Amino acid sequence: MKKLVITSENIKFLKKINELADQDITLCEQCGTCSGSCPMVADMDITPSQIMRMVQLGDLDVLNSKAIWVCASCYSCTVRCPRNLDVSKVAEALRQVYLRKALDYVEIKKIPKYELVSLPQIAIVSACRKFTG
Amino acid sequence: MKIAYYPGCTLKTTAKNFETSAIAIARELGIEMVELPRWTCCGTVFSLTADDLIHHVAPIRNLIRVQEMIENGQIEDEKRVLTLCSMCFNTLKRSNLRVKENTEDLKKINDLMYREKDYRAEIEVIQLLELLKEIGFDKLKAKAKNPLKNLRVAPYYGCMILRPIEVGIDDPEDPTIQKDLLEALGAEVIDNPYKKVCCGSYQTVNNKEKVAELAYNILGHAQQEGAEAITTCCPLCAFNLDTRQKEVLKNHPDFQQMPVFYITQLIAVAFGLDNKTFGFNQNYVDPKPLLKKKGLIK
Amino acid sequence: MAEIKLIDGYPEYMRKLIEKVEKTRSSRINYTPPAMSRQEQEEVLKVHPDYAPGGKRVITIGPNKGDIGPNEVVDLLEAYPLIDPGKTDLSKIDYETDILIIGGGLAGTSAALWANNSGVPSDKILLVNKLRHGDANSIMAEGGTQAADREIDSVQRHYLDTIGGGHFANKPDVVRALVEDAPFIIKWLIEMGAIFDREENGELVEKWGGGTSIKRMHSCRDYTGLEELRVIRDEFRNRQILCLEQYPAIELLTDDNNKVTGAILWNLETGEYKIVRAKATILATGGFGRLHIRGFPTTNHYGATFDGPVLAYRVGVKLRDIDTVQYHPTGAAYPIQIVGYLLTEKLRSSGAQPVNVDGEAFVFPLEPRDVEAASFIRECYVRNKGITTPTGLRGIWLDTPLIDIKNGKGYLARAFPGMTRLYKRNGIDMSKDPVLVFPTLHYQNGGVETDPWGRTNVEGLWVAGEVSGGVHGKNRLMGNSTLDCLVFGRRAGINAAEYVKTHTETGNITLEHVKKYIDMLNEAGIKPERRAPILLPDYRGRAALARIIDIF
Amino acid sequence: MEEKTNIMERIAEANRPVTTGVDEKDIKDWVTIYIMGKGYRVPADLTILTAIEYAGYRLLRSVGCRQGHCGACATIYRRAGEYKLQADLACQTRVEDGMYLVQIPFSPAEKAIYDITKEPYDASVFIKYYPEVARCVSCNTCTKSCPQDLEVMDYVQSAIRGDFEAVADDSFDCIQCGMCAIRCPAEIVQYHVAQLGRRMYGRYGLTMPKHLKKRVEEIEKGKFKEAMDTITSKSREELEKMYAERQREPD
Repeated sequence: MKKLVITSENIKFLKKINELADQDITLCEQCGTCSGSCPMVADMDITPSQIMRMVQLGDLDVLNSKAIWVCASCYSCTVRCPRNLDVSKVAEALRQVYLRKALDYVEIKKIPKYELVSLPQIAIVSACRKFTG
Repeated sequence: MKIAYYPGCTLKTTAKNFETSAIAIARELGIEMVELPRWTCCGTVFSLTADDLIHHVAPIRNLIRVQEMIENGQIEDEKRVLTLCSMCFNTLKRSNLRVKENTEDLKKINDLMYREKDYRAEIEVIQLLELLKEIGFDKLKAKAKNPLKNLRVAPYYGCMILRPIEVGIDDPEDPTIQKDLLEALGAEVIDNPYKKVCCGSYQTVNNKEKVAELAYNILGHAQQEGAEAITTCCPLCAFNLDTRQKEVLKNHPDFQQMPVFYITQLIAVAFGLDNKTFGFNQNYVDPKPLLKKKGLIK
Repeated sequence: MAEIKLIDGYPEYMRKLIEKVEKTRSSRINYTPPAMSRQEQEEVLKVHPDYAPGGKRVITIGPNKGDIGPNEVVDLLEAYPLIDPGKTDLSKIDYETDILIIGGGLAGTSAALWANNSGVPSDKILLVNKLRHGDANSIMAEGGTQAADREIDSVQRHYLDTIGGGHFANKPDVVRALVEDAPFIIKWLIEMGAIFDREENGELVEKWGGGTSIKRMHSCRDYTGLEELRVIRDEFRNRQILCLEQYPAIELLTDDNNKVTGAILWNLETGEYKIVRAKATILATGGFGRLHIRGFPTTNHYGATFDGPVLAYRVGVKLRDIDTVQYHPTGAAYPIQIVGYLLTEKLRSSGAQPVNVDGEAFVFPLEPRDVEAASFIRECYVRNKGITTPTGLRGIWLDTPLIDIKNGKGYLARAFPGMTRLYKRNGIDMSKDPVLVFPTLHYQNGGVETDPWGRTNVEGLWVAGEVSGGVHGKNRLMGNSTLDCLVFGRRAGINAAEYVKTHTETGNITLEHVKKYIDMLNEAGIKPERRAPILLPDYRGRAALARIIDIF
Repeated sequence: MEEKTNIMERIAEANRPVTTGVDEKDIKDWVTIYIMGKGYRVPADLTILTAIEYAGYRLLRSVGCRQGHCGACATIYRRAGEYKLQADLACQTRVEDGMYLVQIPFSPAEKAIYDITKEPYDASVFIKYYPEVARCVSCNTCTKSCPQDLEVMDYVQSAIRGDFEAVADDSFDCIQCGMCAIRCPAEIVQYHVAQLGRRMYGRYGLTMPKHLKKRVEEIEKGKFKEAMDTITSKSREELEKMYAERQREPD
């Protein structure tokens, strides 16, 4: 396990995510309900509660996690959090930090044309919203 | 009664059968769905970050269209807009709630859209199931000339009509609205423990294998409980559960394909409406053999 | 910032004059002045700028020595080249191609497509443009494209209308090609996805054109040229044919047998020249409106400066019918910022009437263009029944409100969105008020002589479109210009493609013809004060020009 | 004879400001505009384009047909005292006092490559070639920046849902100046999307007119060959006679 020294940068990052997600993430007590409710957790490198923990610590490494992109914003965690926190908003805030650098997580132009024509608009539009900057 | 109707993009293409069947059953119930003029894509997903207003412009712009329809006397229901698609419903309703609760946001959005009339935040967004419940499932039962006898159906709710709580139309942990409706129509309703587990949504674009796996769980559990078909009211759930059965079959060769209905398609069958209103040709897994077997269609 | 007070776009005194038009309007709805007889036509043509004395002179050198042409045209034929042939390095070839096409309007673009259709690979065709691809008079064509496709119409009827409109001076073989290919061209455009105006039943809308005996005009709102060009340019880009922009050709190249073997291009922005060697060269450079012949304003594109014939003349091609110029009768005459703007003939074929200062309909609205234009000039400057603008221009009214009266409210805005938009920007609602018009320089009737396949008398050189002469005789009909471009662009493309299949050797490149031409100029005693092609007109303010120091 | 020469001279003189450039002595009203930040005093009734020329610029880009058809002269500007950024065609817009402007000479954009003859007439074609249309946020910036006053956002929305007719109709007057694409926050190239839509609609959405098809076949089969052989061999006199006698179709 790596040693974490909390710096002003970490605090700034926590503050930023708190603001973007409109949450007080420090309220999370790491009960794990979100991770238990998440239908995508099996595909995540870190669990939703780990995401919350990393943000609490202002750990910027959370931005490199696959988990924030696997989240499908299904709000299963949202309705169950005993602290009334919205983990889906935290995940979105983290995605936005990345996308707002004008980066794309999914390059839609590189999706093969036969795939594009087979998908309903609703899928493409939401993927654009969630994965392109 | 005339009510403003927001279709959403997919209902004009791959989910046209959802729209056609919904319009037909609504007409049967005395409701005329009047499509919004110049509606735009709602964005499909509600923007979750606090500072991001631009993505609420589309939902609000559509609600301004509803406001205009009311002003022009085009509709009789003077405060609501009807949606079918769960995602449109969720996005429109949440954006609406946000500007209702936050006048500062509303003002900023109105400023940004200076070429539109200001939105007054008086409209309400509803989903078709809510409207049907309001009309009364007993009324639907009375219309069901062709009850769905012996049809074992497992309703699938997905996420967007249940969560988060402030937009949900039913109990997020144990929804029954589809069950009540289908029972009224004479179907044998099967409870599926996966009825409110996410289908993977837009991950279908970049991670279709995962979505196929989720679909396999949802469909498989329904089958285990004895279901012969699934109902939904979301074109993306429908795509993931229906069309992705192709991928499911690839990974699980002994998987038995099963039809996925828009709830409105089954209502139209129960009402004994014209075949043309069903739009079964757009379903990936053909539901006709099942319905024929049950004597529900010819 | 004092400005004249305008009421709905017009100053008060013009408003008063409009009242006279309004007063007589109801009596004119069902009245059209009769068409002129031959004699009457000949009489009025005396005030046409082509026939009024003083505008032309004899060409003293080259293949057309002894012919006459407008002064502005002869000036450019009798001008020295931009390059010094002795000092131009031809040793490095920048582009080696099968077919070089100079000019990317309808003619050049369709030539490229049909050369490609005929088997020339897309990387063996090079289309060069002086400005952007599509910067051309083609894109401005509003009214339509003629084609005798109706059951009751025939190609020979189209032929007769064209020859008559051209005062029987047209070259018969090329007119035949024009009219016989016309329906095919419309069909091809539709297959490419062009959207022509349709009737309710899906059939094509067919409208009148001036000088035609039957309705055969096919339009795309009032953006016909734009739509046609957009479509074939998109197709061109899909084929990934090579294309250079902002690269005018400034001289052709020839081999030892005076066969055209390419061209010298000039990067408009950096000033660097480039050498293209080609087995076949198609000239599609358009017309000469920006020469402002006889001081007339023009409907033409910024780049319509007669470059093509200037270059071609130096290699020895023959020009024809260069003495006549088409003035479109209805150019905008007010307000000043849109003077010269084309108001399509389709306005008149849809019911708008020319009316003088007293509110009288004084001429049949659909005379051939030269006759119609001359009658406007006569009304303004001989009979003094024109309307004078605040800046001193004269014009006559075009009573556009009649269009909605005759075709139903809203028709004008739907059928003429471009023009409606233009006037709206200037505060004028042309469905409510008439607009002021005066003839404007519109089209180069003549040009490089060609056969039905676009071939010139010089081997290796084809022409297509406005740069060519013969098909329109002395006067072009509406709807025959876009057609000309598409028919002969296609034919030149096909023919050049066939040529390069059998002529696989590439010739050497020289500027011998330019040297000889300079000798001819010297012999004729022409002083080296004029240089051509001019490439672009110069509208810089005189005050600024007077103080320019050329340092870079 | 002299009178007729005189008429031509009078016409040329009256048109001089539009054919050879504006002379100071013709001008009564003046305004100041800022071209890329530099102030110039120019005649008040010029367009942006002619004012730039008046100021001494010789235009090699951002100029084309000069009549609003080609889209070369897209210009963005702010009026004095306004925060809104305007977009217009330089050739179609009058100068205003205090205007700050710059021309946009080029719109960098990638056009999709397709073969229209092989493309199925399917709503998904827009997303197939321009998936970025799905990024539209309905902000309407494109519509606000369209010098042709088109409902650009509406046709982009129609493209998302594959409504060919609406795309074709709403975009028909597009001159492809690129202003929409330059300003779009979703980075869509609206005018290319529209071009695809119009061509698809023109080819597949409309029917091939029957009489046109028939006429092309007739010509190919030589139906008019004889008539054309005859008429093309006529003398000028014969043609003149035929022309004078030709019947005009009733209105």
